[in-house]
Amino acid sequence: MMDKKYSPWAILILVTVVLAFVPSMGDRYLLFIAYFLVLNVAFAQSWNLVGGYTGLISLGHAAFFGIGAYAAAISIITFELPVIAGFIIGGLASTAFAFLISFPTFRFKGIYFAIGTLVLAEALRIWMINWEYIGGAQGMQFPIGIGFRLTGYFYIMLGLAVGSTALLMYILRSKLGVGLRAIRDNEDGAQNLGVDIFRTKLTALMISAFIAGLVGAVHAGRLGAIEPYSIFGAAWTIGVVNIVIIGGMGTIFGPIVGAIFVTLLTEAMADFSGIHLIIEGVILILVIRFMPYGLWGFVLKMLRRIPLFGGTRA
Amino acid sequence: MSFYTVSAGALNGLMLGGLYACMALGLSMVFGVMRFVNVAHGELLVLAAFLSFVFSTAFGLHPFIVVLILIPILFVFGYVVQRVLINPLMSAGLEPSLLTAFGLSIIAQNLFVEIWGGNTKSLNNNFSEMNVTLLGIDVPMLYVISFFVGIIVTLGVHLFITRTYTGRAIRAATQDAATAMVMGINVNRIYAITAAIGAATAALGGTLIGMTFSFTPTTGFPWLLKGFVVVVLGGMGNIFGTLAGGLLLGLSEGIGAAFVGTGYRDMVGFVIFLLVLMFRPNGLFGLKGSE
Amino acid sequence: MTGAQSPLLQVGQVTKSFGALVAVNDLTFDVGEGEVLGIMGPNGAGKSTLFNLIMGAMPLSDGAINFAGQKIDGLQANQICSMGIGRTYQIPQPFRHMTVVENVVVGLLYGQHKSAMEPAHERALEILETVRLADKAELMAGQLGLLDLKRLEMARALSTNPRLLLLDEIAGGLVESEVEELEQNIDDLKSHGQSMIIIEHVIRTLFNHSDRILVMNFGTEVAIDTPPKIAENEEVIDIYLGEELDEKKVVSTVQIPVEERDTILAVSNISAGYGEFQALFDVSLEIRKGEIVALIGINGAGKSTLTRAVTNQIPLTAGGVTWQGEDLAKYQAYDIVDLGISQCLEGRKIFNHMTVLENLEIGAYPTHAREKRFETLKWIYELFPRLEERADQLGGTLSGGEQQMLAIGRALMALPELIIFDEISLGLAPKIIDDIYEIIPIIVEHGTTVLLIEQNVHRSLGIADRAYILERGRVTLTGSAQELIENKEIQEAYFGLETA
Amino acid sequence: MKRILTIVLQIFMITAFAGALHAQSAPKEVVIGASVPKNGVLAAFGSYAGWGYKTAVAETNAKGGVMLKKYGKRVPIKLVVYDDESRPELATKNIERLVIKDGAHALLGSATPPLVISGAVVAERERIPMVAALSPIRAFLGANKAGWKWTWNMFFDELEMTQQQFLTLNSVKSNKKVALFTDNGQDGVVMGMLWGKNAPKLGYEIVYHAKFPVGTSEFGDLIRRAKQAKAEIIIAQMITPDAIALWKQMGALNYKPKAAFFEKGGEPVVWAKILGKSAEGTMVAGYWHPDLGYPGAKELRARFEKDTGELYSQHIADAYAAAQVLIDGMERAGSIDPAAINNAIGKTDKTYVVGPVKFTEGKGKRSAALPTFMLQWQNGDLEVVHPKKWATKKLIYPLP
Repeated sequence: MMDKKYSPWAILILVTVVLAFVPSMGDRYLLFIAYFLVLNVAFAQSWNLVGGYTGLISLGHAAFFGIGAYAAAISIITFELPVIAGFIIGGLASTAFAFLISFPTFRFKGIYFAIGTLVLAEALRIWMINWEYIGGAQGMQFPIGIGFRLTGYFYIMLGLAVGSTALLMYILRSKLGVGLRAIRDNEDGAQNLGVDIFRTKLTALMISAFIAGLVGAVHAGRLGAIEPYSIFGAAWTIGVVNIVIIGGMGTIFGPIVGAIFVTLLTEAMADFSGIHLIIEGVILILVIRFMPYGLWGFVLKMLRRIPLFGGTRA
Repeated sequence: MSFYTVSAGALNGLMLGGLYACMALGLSMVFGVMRFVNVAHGELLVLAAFLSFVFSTAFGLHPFIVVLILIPILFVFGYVVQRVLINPLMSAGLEPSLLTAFGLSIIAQNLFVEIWGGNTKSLNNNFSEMNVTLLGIDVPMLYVISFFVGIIVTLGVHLFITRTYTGRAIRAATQDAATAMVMGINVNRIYAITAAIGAATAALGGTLIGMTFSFTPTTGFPWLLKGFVVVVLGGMGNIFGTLAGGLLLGLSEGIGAAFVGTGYRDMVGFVIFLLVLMFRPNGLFGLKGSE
Repeated sequence: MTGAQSPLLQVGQVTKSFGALVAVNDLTFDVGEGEVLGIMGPNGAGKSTLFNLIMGAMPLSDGAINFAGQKIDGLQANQICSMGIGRTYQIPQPFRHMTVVENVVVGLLYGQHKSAMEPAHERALEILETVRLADKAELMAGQLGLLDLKRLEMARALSTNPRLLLLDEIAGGLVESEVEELEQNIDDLKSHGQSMIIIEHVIRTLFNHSDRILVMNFGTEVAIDTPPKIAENEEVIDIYLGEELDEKKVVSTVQIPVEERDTILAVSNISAGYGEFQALFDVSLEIRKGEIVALIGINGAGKSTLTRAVTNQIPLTAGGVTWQGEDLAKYQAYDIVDLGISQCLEGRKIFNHMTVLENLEIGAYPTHAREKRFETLKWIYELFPRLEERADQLGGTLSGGEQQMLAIGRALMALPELIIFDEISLGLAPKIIDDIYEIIPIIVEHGTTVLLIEQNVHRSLGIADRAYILERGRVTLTGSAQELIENKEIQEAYFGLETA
Repeated sequence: MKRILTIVLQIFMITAFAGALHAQSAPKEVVIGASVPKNGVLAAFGSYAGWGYKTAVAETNAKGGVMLKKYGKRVPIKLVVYDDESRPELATKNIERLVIKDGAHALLGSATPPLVISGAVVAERERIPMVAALSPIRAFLGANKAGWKWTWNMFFDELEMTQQQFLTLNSVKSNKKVALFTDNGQDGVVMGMLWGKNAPKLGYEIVYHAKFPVGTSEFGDLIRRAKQAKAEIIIAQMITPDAIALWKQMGALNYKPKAAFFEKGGEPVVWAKILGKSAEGTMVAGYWHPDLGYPGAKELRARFEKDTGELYSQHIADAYAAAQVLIDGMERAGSIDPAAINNAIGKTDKTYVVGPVKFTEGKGKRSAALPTFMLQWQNGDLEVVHPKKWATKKLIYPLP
């Protein structure tokens, strides 16, 4: 029993070590893909915390990402703060935004939360497009040469991916994690056992927003030029929902599996933009219908048939 | 800002509201009847616009004639999609059907690109630059047409669900699916018919959008959001509520644009949306699940 | 033990109404420290609503609730939990995707005494030990069977370390030996001085463990007293058995001897249930053309499950049902009414947002009925002139009695050969029940066979030709109405007590 | 002595040759990468740019490839194009992928400032030369205050371009009242400002200036205000879908200006196709016309129309020329060394199909302004109507 308890950490450490060697392999294309992989993992874990573990289907996650990106850009470009400080401000700004929107959105029960966040993200995007101070539709450009090289961004993003995965694993074993999963499974039941629904949901949303904000901030630095149409675009939300659901919502390694799958598919299909999204959409629908815990859940289910791997969902 | 700009904005908005109602009706119906949040409704509208484009170009027909061919096509399409993809998920809670629709929307958008390319399209018609003067205010002919189409479609759907057996079965299934089943109603079939009617109204909505504005494979999303605003304003599943919601949204956008500027025009609707969801979650009009 | 000096819980003139429906009406009672209060009453009496009100799941319409001297109405459930009230749900509400032990840990971490993770885990295992669930601690709660889920409900409620425990039908749906096991748990808790409020349909459990019993009907208090006094209370017995009738008000309509009639519905050895929970065990019954058959049992005996099983709304796990010689298995639930079996559902299930006329017309949904709907409608209006007066009114605005008439009328619109009346007297005033029961013979004369599902023993036996008694999912008695009326075992089946 | 010299020379030559063989053997192919919008709102531009690039490369390859002196032979060019779906963030990703995965030796830009700039940022970072077309010069320069080092831009200068509208109308009588409609994209902001400056200098009055976000579809309020301000001239800078909506709604709201300029939006053939008759007489500033007499211009148009069956666009020429400038730069550099190519591009001075191209010197001014003139939609085709020396047809004024 003890082994099982620690095996997720073992997997995580193993994956981290393997990824950490990617830059030294000298293949920049591999590094390029690996960067998007770890970006997707970190962003997906952010969504997984609310969507998978708290039962809050957020269709506005692009907003957290975008706020992080813009807050970092403003800090670094306008206020000339150090790059790392800008990234952290990005994460914090996104957290603050999560706090602000929690009051209206948590009033929306169930499915309304999904619609509410969808509309909220779009409203924010329109706001950003119109806001001249941050460049309106023109967006903002980082001074060339500021920031890191690809390897640097890769390690930062790897840190975020591993950090967010580890954070989720830690949270799940903590009081907060127990409360979150209880809310996901049965909100009234959880409340009757003393769980403060609002506060617990808020904590989860703020942590999720912090991760998403950081990811957005770092990616903004790497992009070098940002503008609201794509940074706040629904494409980010579509991507993250695809990744988590295909990989396995509410599992620790599902988002990683999903990120690998989606990143590689996207890259393999780079010559045929659009087609990969059609394939993803089809797989998404099939997974929802036939594999409620995604590819990872399916793998676990298969493994469980082998006595050696008996036990519970990670 | 003059009285004229505000009142002209209001009248134009009100007329355009008919289009909003028409395009949101299907969204409202499927949610009201089976609690299915069809996030692919925007793509349904765009599909209608594209098909309309194809038929009107191929046969040289006016979009208003094409729509008569389109309605049965989309009716069948809606029926089949609901039956095959959505119905099997109805018992699994609200999320699986929502996420499946999400998947459908991704597939549809990209299929449109593959089939029709990414270029802007618009439905050519002799009305698009015509104009009507109402109360001394110029209103585009298409807005006026939209207004009446919105009202006629709403009345038509209302008559259908109140006067026909199938319509009543839809209302019965809306209120209590289990009891409806005991009455001999095949609820799955009723759900599919509802989706089919929703899709048929989208045929009209999409054609109007294509004629009045332009469209690309990705224009579905903003229309979906507008649809949500209309539906939440009017109360999910409330047919007349949807009409009222559409008109109200058009009106407030028209007035709002005059005050806060065209850039924030869409924000007006979203702000109303959030306020209504917070304080009147069942919409401004009527009862939950009525009609 | 009345807890006069400092009652733990004070419910003062509490009223809760949902629109026109008053679910809890001006209810006042106390629960003392260490006391066990039992609550009984027929379905819809407002028992679970009362728990919801205490737990803050919904606001009160009027009155006040105090706990340990503090006002708790208006607080949120988690705050009430932190003050020391724990509850179980009638239908278990486990966290399905969490392990059994994690389910219990929730209450330990968040409940009254917020504990740390490690001790919480240990304490959870101890609690699971007390409810005999320790061996399944690492299973997912979603994998548990009903008994284990009930145990888990109990363990979870205990995990918050409550000063007052609310148990909602903890024994409902369980078999004899299982009930005994849970009773053992209640005994243990009681001996430790745990204050409790118990809602229970297994009345024996209630009588054995409660210091006092509150009997409710229509949301109002009928009596509050010690168990022996309750057992003797005429009003209580009336609620459960129905008023003792002076004579059979209606003479049986059977002219041809029963044996010579054709069997139209034959239920043979069926079992059915919901997931892990088996509600029916090897039930057989048959209905012959032109009969009135009563199926009698208390709440939770499996009556409605039987209806659902017969009409294909839930799958059978064993046995089969034939209708006029044809196996029903190949039909869908919505085909049943087409075949000629119409149901008048428990709780009336009127379409509230449709008019009376629309409700009736939807009843005539099957094609053959639709063609004749105008004739049928005329007949229904003759039976219930009130419905004609209200034809354009919305179903939801009718009174309870009118709604019941509408439900019956709606079922008749389908021109059924067999009509199933499920608890048509439930929640209605006696005068109205009389009115409704007068209709039944007319329906039979019209050529429709009737299956009458009832809690109300005297009423149903007064009209039926034959009856089946259903007890915990099994048919325990059957015979002609006359035989059963004289059989005192029925009362026992109801109260599980030796009757005086 | 002679012997020693010969030996030294031999050793030198051998090492040089070996070195060349070892490190500098001629590459099998030269990779040029481009990201263009094949989908999304800018798809129209993407199709022209893509065609222009492809055609220029195909012509070079038909000759055996680009002549690299260093290896003394022609090396075929491999053009790799990715779709950025009109999303700047994908343009960035595409350019990165081109450099990293496909090993692009040089790059060609996308279309419109947001997409070009997003890609150029990567080119700068990766130190790979890029020639960009279809991005107005001032918006492009404004995006990088520090100055571009690796990116070269050849397109029109907004300052000159924003005078053409007024200059064109100087030949006719109007009330000189102008309503501006500019979106909040880079072009819109820059050109909106320039029109504001140029109008009074040239004797015009901006009576109303509508600003709105890219993607706006309902313009009623703005139109009513322009009409109330009695503007007879409208000048708009917006993307095609928005422009179509605006022009249709002007018609539907009974607002008939006497002259209408739709910069950017009114240029692609979709404009004329969708609007049909009502496109007649609308104007858009241009920088290329097949009838201006530059070498190969007429042929290019014919070739495009034969290839695609669609009406040409001026952008095919700009993209085509941009690719030629890049290829010529490579030939002059004689190698695939990025710095050498970058240097050589800077020395471009030649007349291409778009006219003479010479990049301005100085920090950050790596751009070549193409002369502009006014085009007008007449009978489904674009005709030059101003200045007189280039005019192919007479100006239609007022609008029919």
